Amino acid sequence: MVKQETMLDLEFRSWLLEQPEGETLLRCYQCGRCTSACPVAEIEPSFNPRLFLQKILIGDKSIAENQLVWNCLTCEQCEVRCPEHVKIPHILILAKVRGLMAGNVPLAALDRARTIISEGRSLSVSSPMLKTRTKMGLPDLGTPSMDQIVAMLADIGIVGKLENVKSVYGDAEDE
Amino acid sequence: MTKTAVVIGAGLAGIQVAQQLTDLGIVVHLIEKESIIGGLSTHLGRVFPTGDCALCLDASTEIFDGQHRRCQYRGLVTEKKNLKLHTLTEIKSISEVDGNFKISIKSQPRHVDLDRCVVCLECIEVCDVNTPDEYGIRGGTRKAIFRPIPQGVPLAPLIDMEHCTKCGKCVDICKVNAIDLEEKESTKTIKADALILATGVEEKVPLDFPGYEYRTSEDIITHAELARLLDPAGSTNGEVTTSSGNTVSEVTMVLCVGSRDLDAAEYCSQACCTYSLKHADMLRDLGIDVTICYMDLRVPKSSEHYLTLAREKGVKFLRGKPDSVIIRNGKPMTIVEDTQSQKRMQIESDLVVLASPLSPLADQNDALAEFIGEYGFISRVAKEGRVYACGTATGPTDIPTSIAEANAIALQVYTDLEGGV
Amino acid sequence: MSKPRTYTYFPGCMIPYRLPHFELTAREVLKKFNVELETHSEHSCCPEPTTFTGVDFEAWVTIAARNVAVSESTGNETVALCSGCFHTLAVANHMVQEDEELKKRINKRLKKSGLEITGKHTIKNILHVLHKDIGLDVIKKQVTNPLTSLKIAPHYGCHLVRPLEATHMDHAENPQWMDDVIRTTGAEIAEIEDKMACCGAPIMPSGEDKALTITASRLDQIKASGADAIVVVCPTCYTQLETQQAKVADKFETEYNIPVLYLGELLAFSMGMTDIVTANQRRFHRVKLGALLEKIGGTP
Amino acid sequence: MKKLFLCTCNKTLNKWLDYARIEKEMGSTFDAIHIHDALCLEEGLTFLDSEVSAEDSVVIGACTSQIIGAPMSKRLKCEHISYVPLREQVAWVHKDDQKGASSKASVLLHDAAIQVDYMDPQTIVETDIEKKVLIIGGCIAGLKAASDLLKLGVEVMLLEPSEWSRKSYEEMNQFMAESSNLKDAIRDLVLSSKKAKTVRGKITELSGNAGLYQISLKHDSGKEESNLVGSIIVATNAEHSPPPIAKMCRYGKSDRTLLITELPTLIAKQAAKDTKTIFVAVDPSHQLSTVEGSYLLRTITQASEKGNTVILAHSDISTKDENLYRAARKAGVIFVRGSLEKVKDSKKGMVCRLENTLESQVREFTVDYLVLQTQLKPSRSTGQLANVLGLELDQNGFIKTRYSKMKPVQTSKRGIFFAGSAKTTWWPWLFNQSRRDVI
Repeated sequence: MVKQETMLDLEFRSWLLEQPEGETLLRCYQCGRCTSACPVAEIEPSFNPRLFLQKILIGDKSIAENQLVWNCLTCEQCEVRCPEHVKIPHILILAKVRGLMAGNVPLAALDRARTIISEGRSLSVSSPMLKTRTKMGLPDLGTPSMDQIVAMLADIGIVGKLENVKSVYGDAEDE
Repeated sequence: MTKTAVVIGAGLAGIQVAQQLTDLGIVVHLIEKESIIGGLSTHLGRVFPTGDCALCLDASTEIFDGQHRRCQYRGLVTEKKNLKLHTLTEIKSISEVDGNFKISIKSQPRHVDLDRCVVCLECIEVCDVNTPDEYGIRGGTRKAIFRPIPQGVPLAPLIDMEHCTKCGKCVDICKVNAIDLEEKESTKTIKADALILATGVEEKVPLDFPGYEYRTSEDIITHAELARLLDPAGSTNGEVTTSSGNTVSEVTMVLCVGSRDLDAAEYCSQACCTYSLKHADMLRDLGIDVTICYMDLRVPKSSEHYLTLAREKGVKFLRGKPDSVIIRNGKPMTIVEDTQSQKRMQIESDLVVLASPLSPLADQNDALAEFIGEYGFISRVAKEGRVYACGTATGPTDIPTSIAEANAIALQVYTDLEGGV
Repeated sequence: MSKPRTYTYFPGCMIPYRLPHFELTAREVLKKFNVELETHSEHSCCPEPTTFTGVDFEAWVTIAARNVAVSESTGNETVALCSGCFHTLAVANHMVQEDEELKKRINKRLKKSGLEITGKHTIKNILHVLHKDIGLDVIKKQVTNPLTSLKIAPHYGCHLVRPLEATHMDHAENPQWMDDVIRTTGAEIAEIEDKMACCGAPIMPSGEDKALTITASRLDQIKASGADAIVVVCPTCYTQLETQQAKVADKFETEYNIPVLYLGELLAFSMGMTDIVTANQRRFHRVKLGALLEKIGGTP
Repeated sequence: MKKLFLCTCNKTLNKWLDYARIEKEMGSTFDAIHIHDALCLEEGLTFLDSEVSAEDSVVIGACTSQIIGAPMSKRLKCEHISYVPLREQVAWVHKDDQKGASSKASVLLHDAAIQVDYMDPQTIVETDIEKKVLIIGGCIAGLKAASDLLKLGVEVMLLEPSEWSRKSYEEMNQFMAESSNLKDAIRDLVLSSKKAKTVRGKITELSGNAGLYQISLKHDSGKEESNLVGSIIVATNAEHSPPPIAKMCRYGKSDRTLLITELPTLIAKQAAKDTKTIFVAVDPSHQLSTVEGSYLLRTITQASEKGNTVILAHSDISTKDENLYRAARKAGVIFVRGSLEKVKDSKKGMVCRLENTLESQVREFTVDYLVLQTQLKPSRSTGQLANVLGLELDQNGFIKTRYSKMKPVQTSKRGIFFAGSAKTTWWPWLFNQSRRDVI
């Protein structure tokens, strides 16, 4: 559908271009090969990597708040086929990062991140798990120094962020 | 003293530059590795911008504008005293001594004497050998004594010793004793004052471009192959068929297969847009539906009428680079996003034609290695005052530009050699 | 016996705590080649590359770089058995190599723990170790029970191979290393359409329906190839193709019953160590291995 | 008399052609038709001697012009001969189809019959050729032609428009190359064409034929003179004109709207920190030529590298050098595929509205400048000149090529050539056919 929009706010675009590997976005000439290569686009017509890149290129940041970006498999098929080596999955990752504070993050992803930051693993290690390892004759792996990790991340502010973010996904359907 | 120039490659640019130099009084050796001259154009059938026969250039639409009822080249390359054509010939080495080139060449035997043969073609009639035709598609065959294409120059046939059984029938029937089955290869060294590289391009065989399954299906073809299908003198008599012999009703064309692509040819091949349009027009005339998947249509001014014509004739245009062409239910299917409707399409068709990049031929010859530059092309003045290049050897382009460049280079060679005034 | 070749083993989370039979079979197989895996207690979650990246990329690359730096401090090359971990460490390492500013920024953070990432460390996956370091000929010598009756579908998954400039694998679209290793066991390779197709797992948290649709399509492709089993390297692919297989079959009202094996398990079979697989099969394999074991002459 | 001779070519052509039918179909076209075997052999040539007189027009249908052409041309008394290579163009390509082959033969023979009527008399080129070339300049191509001809020892007269200076060359040709390269090239060309006699004025009359043309010139000073030249090269420039959308874009009315050719000057004057938002629009009706595309890309890249925000509304991007397109994207130019629909001059700036077809969405951009891609049109003098010289023009008003493929620089009149933008060929090729006709 054609709708009208006014712009030009390049703040999001500029931020993205400054991120590591973000500048590969500029190589895009909108051929659309990414979209035809994408296994998600095959089953979900509104998931269109080429269109996402186009929007970011012209400064439209709606993509960062669109739950669709979280449908990216990070399979990199698009990047493999891209004639200009645009790091498409990475650019979608950066869009996700931008959308975080507005709550565009699946609850499961948020929970997983919280576990990683608090326990150093993406899942809580329980005693039956440890027992299984011992039974199988596998060595104890120990635990990393979490205080060190958290201290290291201080300037990024991830801990505070994770406390404040509320996922808009909630329990509702993901569309 | 008369100066000598060696022109490597007898495609359109090489022929043009050789003729011009001969007219300016320079002795020219024109070296061609194939058995006939014309290079890429021998594969193309009709060529733009005028849509006439590539090799005869028998200008049907511009017939009364000028005096070119006949082939532009045929007589010229074979009748001019100072223009010596060496076919089936390769450059072995190039050395430079005191500002002169010593170019050693090696010629494969043709087994048919060009000065004797009157091209009655009785020899081809009597030959019993049948072998696949390199210029054919869909199973075309040729004899062991053959002419690659009917209009090829020199007109005389040649013998392919790999398949010849030396039965002697052709020798017996030849009334002018032109055939020598025992002819041997020959080598020669030419001294030259200037060297002109007109090595040209070939349409790359698209085997290494992921996604486009050229390798697995004969219904996914290139434009050179389509031209062979469309050629009335080709093995299908101009009928466009699928690999299983069925009539074709829908064709999808994919542009920029491996061009404008950092993984393949980084450059734009320049000519593919126009020849795709030309082929689309020809297919529409046969009542075949055509969809062209493109990114940017780059049509030179001189060929803009093809675009207008294609639009008028109902060629469908889809802006998007297909990710893949796969085989589904025995037919090629093109998967592409129509970027202007944001829809991912799966287009089934009888044939898919890939516009494969035009890639330089110069880098296949070690003797030319020192002149080769970016992407395997050669700069127009490869070595100041000594080595020149023209035509598609300098980068992909269309015929008018090639000819114009050949003319310009001929003049430059001439002024450099003769010192000017 | 000569001194064993030692790698620093990066365990991650999925393999040690959910699918430890990956680690067990890998260790046992590697032992045959005199290869030891040493752990380091400071290794944390890599962090995983499918969702954490989108939560905070800067934190992701920093934690990943810390893990690389921990490895680097051991002086040994790193091997990550999990494709996700491998991808994370390899990509972070590559980004640090390519981006001087990022490197400075991260090293400033690492300095607090006395660590440093130089970009010179080598991150390997199991195929680098088997195919490159050990070599096919050496592997072949250990094959005592050739699996000639099996037709195997190698599922590479995405993160093991891509992006090529960071993973240093053989090919982004048509990799051969796993095929080669599987062939040393005597098994035949099943030709699957779309060799590099994704298993669907990464979008389970954000769109389970879509994820399972993709998984179904992958299982369809593999089923069509007539394979006796799928072999994987990645624990996430394993979860999706193995653990979720029944759910997918239910949802799409079809049947698959295709066993999924970790590459180490297949190698264990071929090297006469069927026991270490069968001992744990009930716990870790939902698709029954019975028919498969029968085919290779093992105990069901 | 118009005569047709058909050769049966060692009695082989009968296999493919229905001679009786062809004879019947050609009956009304020719005054006489002869079918004979082996016309190329002595017996055949004697037969032709006896049948052909100097006033006849002759069509010969035989094997190929290569084989039969040389002996015939030497032997035949008449001037108007057309060869139809029946073996080559009919027998070789219609092997199993006598009906089709015969039909095609009829068509070709019929064409040849018309062609001999239109043939220029062969003697028209003067033998007393004037070794002097008139170049009607206005373009870098004219300078290049002059420079090359001088090197060949040909006398050159360069006819230039009144107000011309070296600076005009630079300004008029800036779209062809990067400015530093262009300046160097022009400096060299001006230097090497110094020996040409330069006249400021225009040509008023032409008579004569290729090799010896008489021209009348009117100098700007009012002086009139008459000259003899062997050949003429038309090298008039193309002009950048505002596109059809110029009016909608308030070109000429608003200070914010300018042409792409004016953008480099604007950027050059710009202070480092004074960056602007610039919207560049290509008229949707205009298919960019590669030279226009390259110029556009170079210009917007420069503008963007200076820190401006550049938005380009475009359709197909044409360029010979893909790296120019890459550079423009890398410089941060924002490409929007669509055509400008509406422009509003507001206090904040020009409000440009268009549908971005790659997202099917209408977008509005408020910008400091609206820059229009120009269209290259033949210079105003071209039409007038063509009139005086008797040259045909193509549909766009450029000088028509005689044969666009093989003779890309010949005009419709013998001995008159063109170079450069007089026909949108982009580089100043000089074509040495001119020399051939001159010397």
